[in-house]
Parts: sequence; structure tokens; C-alpha cells
Amino acid sequence: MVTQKKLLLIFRNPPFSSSANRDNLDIALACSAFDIPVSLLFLNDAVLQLHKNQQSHLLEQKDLTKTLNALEMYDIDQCYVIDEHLARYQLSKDDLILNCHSLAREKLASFIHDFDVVINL
Amino acid sequence: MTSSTLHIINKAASNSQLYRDCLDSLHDDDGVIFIESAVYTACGAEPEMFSNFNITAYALKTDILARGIQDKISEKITVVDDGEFVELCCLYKKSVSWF
Amino acid sequence: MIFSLIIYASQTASQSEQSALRFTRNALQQGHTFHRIFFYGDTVTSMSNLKITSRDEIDITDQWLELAKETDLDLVVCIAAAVKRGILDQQESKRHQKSAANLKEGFCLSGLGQLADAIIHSDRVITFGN
Amino acid sequence: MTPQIHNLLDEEGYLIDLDLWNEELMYALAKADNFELTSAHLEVIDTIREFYHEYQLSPAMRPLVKAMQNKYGTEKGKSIYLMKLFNDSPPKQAARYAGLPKPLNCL
Repeated sequence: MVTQKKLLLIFRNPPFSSSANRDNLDIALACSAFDIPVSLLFLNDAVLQLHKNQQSHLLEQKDLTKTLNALEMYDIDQCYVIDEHLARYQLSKDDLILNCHSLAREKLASFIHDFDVVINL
Repeated sequence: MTSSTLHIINKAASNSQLYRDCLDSLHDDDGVIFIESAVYTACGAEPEMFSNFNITAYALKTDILARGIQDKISEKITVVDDGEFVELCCLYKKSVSWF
Repeated sequence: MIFSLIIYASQTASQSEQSALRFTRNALQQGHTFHRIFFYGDTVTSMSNLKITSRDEIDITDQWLELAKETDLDLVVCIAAAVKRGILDQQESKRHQKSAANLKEGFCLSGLGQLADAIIHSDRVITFGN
Repeated sequence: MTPQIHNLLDEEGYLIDLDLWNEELMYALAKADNFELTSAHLEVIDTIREFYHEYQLSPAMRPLVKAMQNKYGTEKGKSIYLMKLFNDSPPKQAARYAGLPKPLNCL
């Protein structure tokens, strides 16, 4: 039995800017099928990916927020945002589609320190 | 072997948000290695931004030589060759890439 | 030490794939092994066998294949990323009823499960991206 | 398999144009496999279609089990229940009959 590694996926992009968020989310779903414990951190502009009321069809794109909502069905419930990053866009946790834990910016380093593998797309 | 993280950064310091996020992520005893365009950060006064932290900053020799900036590298930076970069990845428990 | 790499970088837009290649060569020289090299995102476009590299330039894709020949590297190209960008092996070409296949021989298309497997079975997972 | 149906499917038997799906086609697909769809199968196919509609994603095994559990309770929300019901991998076979894309992340 291989010991379980804790995986952190860091998101850094705003919605619609690149396929990185989609690609990172796909990693999360795949890893959960392999029982790897996955946490997601939405850094900076990536908090906007979680913003409610997006209308991706206006840009003829698939709705990534729908797939983000599926995380819970994959037993991925460890989602994190940084307080200061929410504040920058005048967002509160109520504006987000997912129930996220918020972290103080000063706690970021020790948070990342605890993981075994980090993928930062 | 340490329990700390090696941060691998490959963009020039003009990507200020990337550097800020990387700085926010630095834990005590972490290391940072500048590769590709990030080796420019190893020049002059730029490494100052890392001086508040108890970290070691490295820069990749091949990328430095390729850019012809070997005379400009700050004394605060440890220059490592390709083999030593691999060794660092073994020494630190994990890596986080910033790009 | 067992490494796996994630390469997430367009060959034309960045130096990252070359950095990854150099890293791999050096690690192999030191006696380390690689569980898998996983090509993801825009990286996969460089695995087209229709790509032309000018004769006075070095084709990094060929360099991977040469290295793999000597050392048995498992070079996996993410299937979802690949088909989206028009990189198809025979099977995908047939499946999607396309007229040709263009994945360079020596690379294999497979799912993200291969990345999950690499995370489980490697001591270090290093990302090279742009 | 009748030639008409065959033309609508890819190599692995998934529908190429998802909008063409209807119940009649679903039964025809199962019949081509010599597979009889019962009401128990229809519950899974319904669930998988609802899942896709909500999340734009064909579910893997675990989320399918969870969705079944949420809808029909613990008795039917078990992977062994689904595995007994289908002869191929349940998420794949149900997705084919449901006219949905192949679930992601299969090895």
C-alpha cells in the first residue's frame, strides 16, 4: 500500500482567460477517482472563477461553474480562497458558487507547506 | 532532506503578481530557484525582495550563461548547474512551479 | 529517486519544454528514474508528426524520443488535450471519423488517470509550464 | 446493429450528435448490444442524464453512486448494485445508452 499523498491544486486564472482552470479541474476529478485527497486553492484572479451568475453561453463556452459544482459529488470539499483576494474584488463568500474556507494571506505559506504534491497551473 | 518546498519560478520580475504570490507562499527554510527568464531577477537589486525571508535563492547557470548575464548576478544568489538543480529537487520535499 | 514531470507549455511560446528535457537528462545521468513524463495543455501540439523543424534548429520532440530510446521513458500525451488540438493517433482518428492520424510515433495518448497514477507512484512531481 | 444506428455512433458506441438522443434510440442501442433495459436501468440512465444536465459532465463511478444514493436511497446508491445491473463499467454503459459523452478520466 502506497501512503496517501495530499495534493493541492492552485488556480490562478480568471474565468475565460485560458484553459488552465478547466485543465486543473480535470486533474482534480481524475485524482479523486484514484482516492488521492485533493484540495483546491483559488488564488487572486481565480476567485472570480467562483463568482456566481456567470453566463458563459454569451461567449459560446461551456459553463465551468457547473462542473465546479460537481466537486462535491466527487467528495472534493476542500476549497480555499484568501480573504484579501476576495476583498480586492469586493467579494464576500456569499458571492461564490462553492462553500470555501477562507485563509488569511499570512497563513498561505504554512497552508502550502502541509501538502505533499502541489500543481500550480 | 528537508520538509520544505523548492519554488521554481520562470518569469521575469516584471510579472509582479506572480512574484507576490510566490513570496506569500514562502515558508521558513523554503528555497527559490530562478530559471529561464527569471534568472534576470538574480541580477542587481531584485533579490532584495526575498531578503526578508529565511530562504535560499538559487539561479540556474545554463539559463544565466545563455543570456550572457553571468557578471551581473547578485552575491546573494547561489548559482547552480543543471545537475545541482536535480539535486535540489531531491533535497526539498516538494516543488511548486510559478509560471 | 522516482520523478514524474508535468509539462504544460507551448513549445513555440516558451523555453519550458527544453528545461524539462534538460532536467530529465541530468536526473537520468545521476541514476534517478522517471515514472512518467506527462504532456498536458498546449504542450501536446508539438507531438504532431506534421510539424516541420527548420534544418538548422533542434527538434525538442525528437530529443525526447532519442532519450526515451536509451532509457525507456514513458512519454504520455493527455488524450483530452490532444484531440481538442487535432493531435490524433490511429484509434482516435478512427473513433472521430477523421481522415488522418498525426501523433508522433513513440508518444502515447492516454487519460488523466495516468497523471493521478504518476502522483501516487513518484517521489517528486515537477511541473514545467508557461 | 442496424446500419442506420451505426452511423450515429463513434468507434466505442457513443452517440456523435448528443442532440439526437431520444428514448427510442436508447432502446435501439441496448437492443443492438443484446441488452435488456429494465426500469432499474432506466433509473440509472435518468440519474446520469440529470447529472450531466446539472454539471455538464458524465460522472465517474463514485459520483454516479452518490447521485443514485441522493435520489433513490442507500439500497441503490451502492457500486455493487450498479455493477450487478450492467455488464460493462456502469458509468460507461449508462452514458452510452443515455446519449452522453464517454466519462472522463478512464485509464
